[in-house]
Amino acid sequence: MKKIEAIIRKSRFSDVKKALHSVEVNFFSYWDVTGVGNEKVGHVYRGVTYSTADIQRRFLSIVVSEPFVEKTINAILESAYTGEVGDGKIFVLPVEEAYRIRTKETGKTSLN
Amino acid sequence: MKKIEAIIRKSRFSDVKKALHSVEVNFFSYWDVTGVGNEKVGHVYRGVTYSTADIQRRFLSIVVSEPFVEKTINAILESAYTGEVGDGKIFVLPVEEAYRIRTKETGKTSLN
Amino acid sequence: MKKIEAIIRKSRFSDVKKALHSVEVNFFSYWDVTGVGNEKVGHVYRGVTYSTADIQRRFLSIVVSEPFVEKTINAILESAYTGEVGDGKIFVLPVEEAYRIRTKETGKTSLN
Amino acid sequence: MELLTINNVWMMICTALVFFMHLGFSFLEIGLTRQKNTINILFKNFFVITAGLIIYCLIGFNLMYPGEWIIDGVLGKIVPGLDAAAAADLSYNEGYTYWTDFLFQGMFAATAATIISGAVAERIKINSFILIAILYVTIVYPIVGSWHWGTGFFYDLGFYDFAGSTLVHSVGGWGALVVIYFLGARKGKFDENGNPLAITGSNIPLSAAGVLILWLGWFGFNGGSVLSADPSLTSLTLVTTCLAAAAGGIGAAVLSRVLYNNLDLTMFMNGVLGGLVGITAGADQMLPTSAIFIGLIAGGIVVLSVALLDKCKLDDPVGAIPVHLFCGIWGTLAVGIFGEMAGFDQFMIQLACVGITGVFCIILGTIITLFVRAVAGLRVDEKEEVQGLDIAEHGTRAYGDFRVN
Amino acid sequence: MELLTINNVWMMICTALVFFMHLGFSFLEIGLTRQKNTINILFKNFFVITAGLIIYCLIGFNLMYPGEWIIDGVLGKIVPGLDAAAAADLSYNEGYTYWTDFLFQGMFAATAATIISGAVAERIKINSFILIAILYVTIVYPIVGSWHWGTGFFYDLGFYDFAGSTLVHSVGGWGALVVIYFLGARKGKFDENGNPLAITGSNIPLSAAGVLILWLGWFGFNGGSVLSADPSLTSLTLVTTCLAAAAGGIGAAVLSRVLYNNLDLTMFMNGVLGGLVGITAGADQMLPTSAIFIGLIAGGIVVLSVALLDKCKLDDPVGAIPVHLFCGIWGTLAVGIFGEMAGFDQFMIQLACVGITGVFCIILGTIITLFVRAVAGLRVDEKEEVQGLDIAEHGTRAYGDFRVN
Amino acid sequence: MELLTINNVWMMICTALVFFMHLGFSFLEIGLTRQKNTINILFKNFFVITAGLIIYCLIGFNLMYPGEWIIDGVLGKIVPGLDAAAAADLSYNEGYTYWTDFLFQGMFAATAATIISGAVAERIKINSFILIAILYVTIVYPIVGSWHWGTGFFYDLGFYDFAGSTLVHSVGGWGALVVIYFLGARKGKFDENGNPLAITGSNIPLSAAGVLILWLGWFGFNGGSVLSADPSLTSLTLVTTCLAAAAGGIGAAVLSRVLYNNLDLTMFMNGVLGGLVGITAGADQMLPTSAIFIGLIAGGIVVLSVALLDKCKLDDPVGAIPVHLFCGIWGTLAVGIFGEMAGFDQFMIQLACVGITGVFCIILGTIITLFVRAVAGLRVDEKEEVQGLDIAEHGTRAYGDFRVN
Ligand SMILES: Nc1ncnc2c1ncn2[C@@H]1O[C@H](COP(=O)(O)OP(=O)(O)O)[C@@H](O)[C@H]1O
Ligand SMILES: Nc1ncnc2c1ncn2[C@@H]1O[C@H](COP(=O)(O)OP(=O)(O)O)[C@@H](O)[C@H]1O
Ligand SMILES: Nc1ncnc2c1ncn2[C@@H]1O[C@H](COP(=O)(O)OP(=O)(O)O)[C@@H](O)[C@H]1O
Repeated sequence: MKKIEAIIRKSRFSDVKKALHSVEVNFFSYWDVTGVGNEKVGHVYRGVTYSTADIQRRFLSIVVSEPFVEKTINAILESAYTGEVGDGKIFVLPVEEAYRIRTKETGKTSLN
Repeated sequence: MKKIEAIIRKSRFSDVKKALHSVEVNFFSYWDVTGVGNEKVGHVYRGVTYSTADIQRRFLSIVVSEPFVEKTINAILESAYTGEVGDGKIFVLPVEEAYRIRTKETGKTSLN
Repeated sequence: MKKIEAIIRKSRFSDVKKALHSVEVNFFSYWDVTGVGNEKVGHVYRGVTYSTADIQRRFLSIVVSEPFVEKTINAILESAYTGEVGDGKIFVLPVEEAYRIRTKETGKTSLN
Repeated sequence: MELLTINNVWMMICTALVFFMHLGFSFLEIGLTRQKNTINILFKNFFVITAGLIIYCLIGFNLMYPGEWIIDGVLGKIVPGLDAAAAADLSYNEGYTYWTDFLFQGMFAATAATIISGAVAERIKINSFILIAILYVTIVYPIVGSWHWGTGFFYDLGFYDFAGSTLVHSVGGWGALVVIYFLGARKGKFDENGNPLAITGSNIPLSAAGVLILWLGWFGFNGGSVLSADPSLTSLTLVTTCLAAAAGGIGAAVLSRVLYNNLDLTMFMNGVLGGLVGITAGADQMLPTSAIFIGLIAGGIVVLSVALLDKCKLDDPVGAIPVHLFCGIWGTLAVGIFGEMAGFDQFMIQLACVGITGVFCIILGTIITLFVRAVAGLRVDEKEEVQGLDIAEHGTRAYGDFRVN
Repeated sequence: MELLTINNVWMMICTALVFFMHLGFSFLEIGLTRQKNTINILFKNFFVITAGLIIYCLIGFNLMYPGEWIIDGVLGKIVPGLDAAAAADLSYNEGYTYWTDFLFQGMFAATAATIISGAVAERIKINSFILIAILYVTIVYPIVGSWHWGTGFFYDLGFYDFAGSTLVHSVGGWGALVVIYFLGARKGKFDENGNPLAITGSNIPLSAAGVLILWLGWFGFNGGSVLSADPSLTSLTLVTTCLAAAAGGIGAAVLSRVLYNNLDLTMFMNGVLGGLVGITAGADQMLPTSAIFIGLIAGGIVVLSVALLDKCKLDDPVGAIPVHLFCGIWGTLAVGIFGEMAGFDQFMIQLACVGITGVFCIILGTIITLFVRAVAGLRVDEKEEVQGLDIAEHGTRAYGDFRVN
Repeated sequence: MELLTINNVWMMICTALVFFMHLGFSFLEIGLTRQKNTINILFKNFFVITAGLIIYCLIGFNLMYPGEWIIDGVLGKIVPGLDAAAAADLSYNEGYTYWTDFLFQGMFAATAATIISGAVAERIKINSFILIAILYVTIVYPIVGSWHWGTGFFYDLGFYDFAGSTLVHSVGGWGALVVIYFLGARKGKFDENGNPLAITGSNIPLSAAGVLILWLGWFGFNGGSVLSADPSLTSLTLVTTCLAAAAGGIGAAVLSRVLYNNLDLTMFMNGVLGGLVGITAGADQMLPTSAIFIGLIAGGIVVLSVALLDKCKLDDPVGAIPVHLFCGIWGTLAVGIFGEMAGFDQFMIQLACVGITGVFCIILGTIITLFVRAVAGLRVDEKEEVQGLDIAEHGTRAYGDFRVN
């Protein structure tokens, strides 16, 4: 099993979600994070103009079994893409075990 | 060392916390996430009834040394359980190293 | 590639950020979490005094390539340090793959 | 002299209360919309209040209360600015001074534009809104107003609209309807199949406060429309106003409980406003019981018309059209059904004038909207809409320290 | 005529201010409770205001100011509805018209129920609350009111309660006490060993605003209780009211600083309210210095009684009982200690009537509560309480866009 | 008698409105600052209102309206407490009773301290602020006030300040300037190179509400300064006040659009306040057009002086100094430029008194600040500042349930 961490634009989230569903990945958790990276945005407040690299992004945590890894990644790569700096990243981490609390079942059947 | 990620119902959090303390796991971090999965909840707003799979959940991140892994998982499996769809998941990931910033100590002694 | 998870005091964040930049780590994501650990803080509300171990902290997630691991960790160890209980922790996890959504490039070049 | 002083004090207080309604509208709107557009909505409201007042000072006031008519009873002659000489003369009116008159009416004027502002929230280009608001307040509102309050042809017809169910609320409501028709719905308000989705408000407590503030403001809106402090008229007006508001809320809450099996606070709130708009046309004509009836029905109208708009794929985030347009029409007609003026003839007159107002507002509203669309476009581009207008148009966030979805 | 007009203007303004207090109560309550129950609390408040007014129109007003008595001086004859004929007669009273009279009193009536609403927040079934509120406002409040303001037997005894420390605030406070006794504390308010825990408010700024709005409302609550615009009486009343409020806040802030070594804003806020309730019984009887004393003591009472309730395992999230019940009693007794009426006999009369009111409210409150518990139950089930009443009973959240704990 | 009653009713209403301004200030301040200091700011405001009123009752009132002078026209004799005997005499003034007089003035007094409270937010030690506020309200404000309103030497010079552009707003503004000079900027307001950084407000909607509430309050602040209900004077005053506010907002919005190419709501808001402060000195002297001019210029002054303060490394989180000091000066001078009193001599008198006030406030302000710094220190330590004053000084959070940055 792998854990796929995707950091995407909040504005792309609904499309990404659709894309994931279309590859039967209907199980994940997400939350908002602040990202620091190449992208910068400008702001103005009371006459002070400033630009910041701290941008609100959405962080998706998706644990999938091997067969799903690739299509999940591709789905995100497609749907989160705009081509402008700041589209975000995807990271893949190993997962050793998984449990479904409701049924106590373990392994990949517990994922969905 | 392992990292235990648990996604649970917010309403079970206080019990889970008690259970963890009872097995001497007094060290963890948690935050709120939105979960997508099997569970659906219904809402009504200004006459529009809709159901959503996006449900607020609590995400626990607990890094423990091997001897603690099993009892930690069991403690969560027990205390987070309601039997209804949406009880959540537990994932186990490998951790290669840990540091306590205050003392610079590393390894499992740094965990608590 | 490694994923460095750092849980630090919110009050140290700006210094940590500076320190990371000074070692060319300009790419990370962070969010706020509640931490449970040794530190306790006292509160008073409407005549009820209570102390809690649930403290707001900042969680940094930084994926770096091997050559960066050590200096990143050191930068955080230095800059997040106050010496008082509650300085926080750093954890290192393995990362198997990384993608930059904008360019589809993978591997360590995708990190920055 | 004493009497003028008393009356004028009452009118000034009512003016202050009507002014305060703008906070009510602002709270209502930002609470029922998403946080990412909050600053944009507030900016629009601040603009409407400030610019509205100045414009009304420069043109509107004289256009609405014409000394002379260009087209008799239909279009007044424009005499810009205020008339300090007339102001000096205290015999101007025994109920208030010239200055009070202007300010009271000026506070009303902005209301019409504010009604539009709520309905078009979260997707309109701010410059386009500003243009529309200015044109509407400068032209449509004072002209329609002149027909009745400026003793124009509505007045001669025997039309009755005590405080503006039609002249203020419907006029604003019609404008809102026209603009959102051309503007289109917010992204995410309807799914592929055109079924309405819920875009929940970001700060219901502020909306609730807005409703109570509006209710308070109505003490002045209706109470001041007596145009004097006459004890029985003013106090009767406040009683009918409050009872209708209360009944409107109850009516909407009960109906939405029945229809949707849900205790819906936002419907309750809109119901209160519906009741207030409903009683506005005849607040001085009704007995308490009639006021309660009018309110109950207004509350029902709100709930049903919210659903109706969804059916028509019209997106009105704050319920401005159910409240101001539909309940405004209802209230105007109710003058022919309940109270001292009730009667078939009166009803027909009310109906006729409601119709004429509708046609006029739709036509001019359409012209204005299409004109603005031509010169400036109406809608922000999708990227800005998704990102939120606060960042896109104002470069900052409304709730800077808070974690938001 | 002029005088009636002036007086009536003042009374209408005071009515508006008392109405506005409902926003104050709403803000106070939602700010001191958790966000997950915000809509539920607002719904309750909206219901109390709207239904309260209609009920008072249908029954309460006549029950409180009886033309005839069933039991002389104790229970008035019920004559439903308002009396338009009486309203027409301007000689009804030189201080106000019949309509103003009704509306002013009607705004008071809802207050008693609102006091209960605060204390039972976050755990009561909404239908049960609605039932309790209706019964309490329809029966208990007007009957007690009739004893004094309806010139019943309190009046004959020589009891003095200027604006309702006992008749409004204590009556509400007693009701609150009874209901929370049967209702029990919120989950998490006391630990296993019964030690109080802190359930911190979710939006202190709104609570603070609520307190200032209530203070403003008290200008009308006390100022209007003069029942005319008499210059010296009204202005003296406002002075004593404001000084007592100020002193109450200072008193509470200082005492909680001393006791808990903490600058506690919520105590400061409750102290202000305590001072206001405390001065209410004798606002027209006191000199500034006495008003300051009364306020200081009221502030102290608030701080101590908040702790007392914790000791008694009674859970009053917003401090309604310390403020309205305890300070209400204090204020009523203070009329016998300070000011023009001070004296042992007066003190005993005040004491007696406070006692009678308490016994009556406890008995009827208990009957009503047990009745409602029998027919509908009092408390939401634990799952709903943990989840929050907004989702459980209203299907939506108060702060939709915000990340919450 | 009737006339006194009317006048007094108006004055009491204005008093209530001025009181309500304190909610406006509170909202404005907590909205433009960070959530971690919210409770601290509210605590300060509550303290200023409550203590301010009590102090003014004990000392200030008599110091400001001296029966006798110690230094003729400069320093009045202190006679503590209020004078119930004088209060009894209704011939005290035909515009209001003694009690009304005290309360109206008392509400003004606290304002000066509140202005300081905004500028020093987020970094001052609360005890030190309390000390400064008490001393400033007890000494500086009433003494300067006595020079003009107490018929002191400003009055003899022919100085004109209708409602306090100088006597209230500038006095507060000067105090604010002095204190922040010694206090220093908030951590993070300026970078290493001294360039200003943006510390964005945490709750702009509350700030916007604050501005509208302050505008409402100004109906009483200026309207009440007529000191009677004179129909033409009061209503003219309200018209000029509202037009100046509107113009101020427009002026600031347009200028910041031009300078920064941004539709800046907070500038719009400050502009409205600037317009209000600007018209305050001559609200009863101006024609509508002059009022609009004065407002427009005030709006421009706000935008420019916000930038100026940044240049000077002075940190004024809420824009108190641009609004109250600079626009206060502008408004005072404007009396010599526009309106009935316009003229070179008048202008020089206005200028002179502005200067004298400035010198006096700076000197006493410095003495007070340095004294307080010596005995208690001014600034919280860095750790507390970073953590936020709510936790550090009050042990709790303002928005307990919310996730914050
Ligand atoms: N090494 C990293 N570790 C964690 N998060 C990262 C890392 N690099 C980028 N991110 C996240 O991805 C977001 C987008 O990256 P950015 O460099 O701005 O654009 P791009 O990926 O197009 O170069 C950043 O805001 C940050 O949240
Ligand atoms: N594969 C996954 N990766 C990450 N989070 C998951 C995954 N599967 C489930 N979750 C989280 O667990 C929560 C509960 O899962 P759900 O399917 O709703 O109920 P159950 O686990 O009882 O089948 C989801 O809301 C989601 O937050
Ligand atoms: N084993 C752990 N897993 C996850 N987070 C931890 C763990 N131990 C500590 N933390 C985080 O680190 C923070 C600081 O730890 P704490 O024990 O309070 O201080 P110290 O690290 O100085 O002993 C905690 O609040 C918690 O957020």
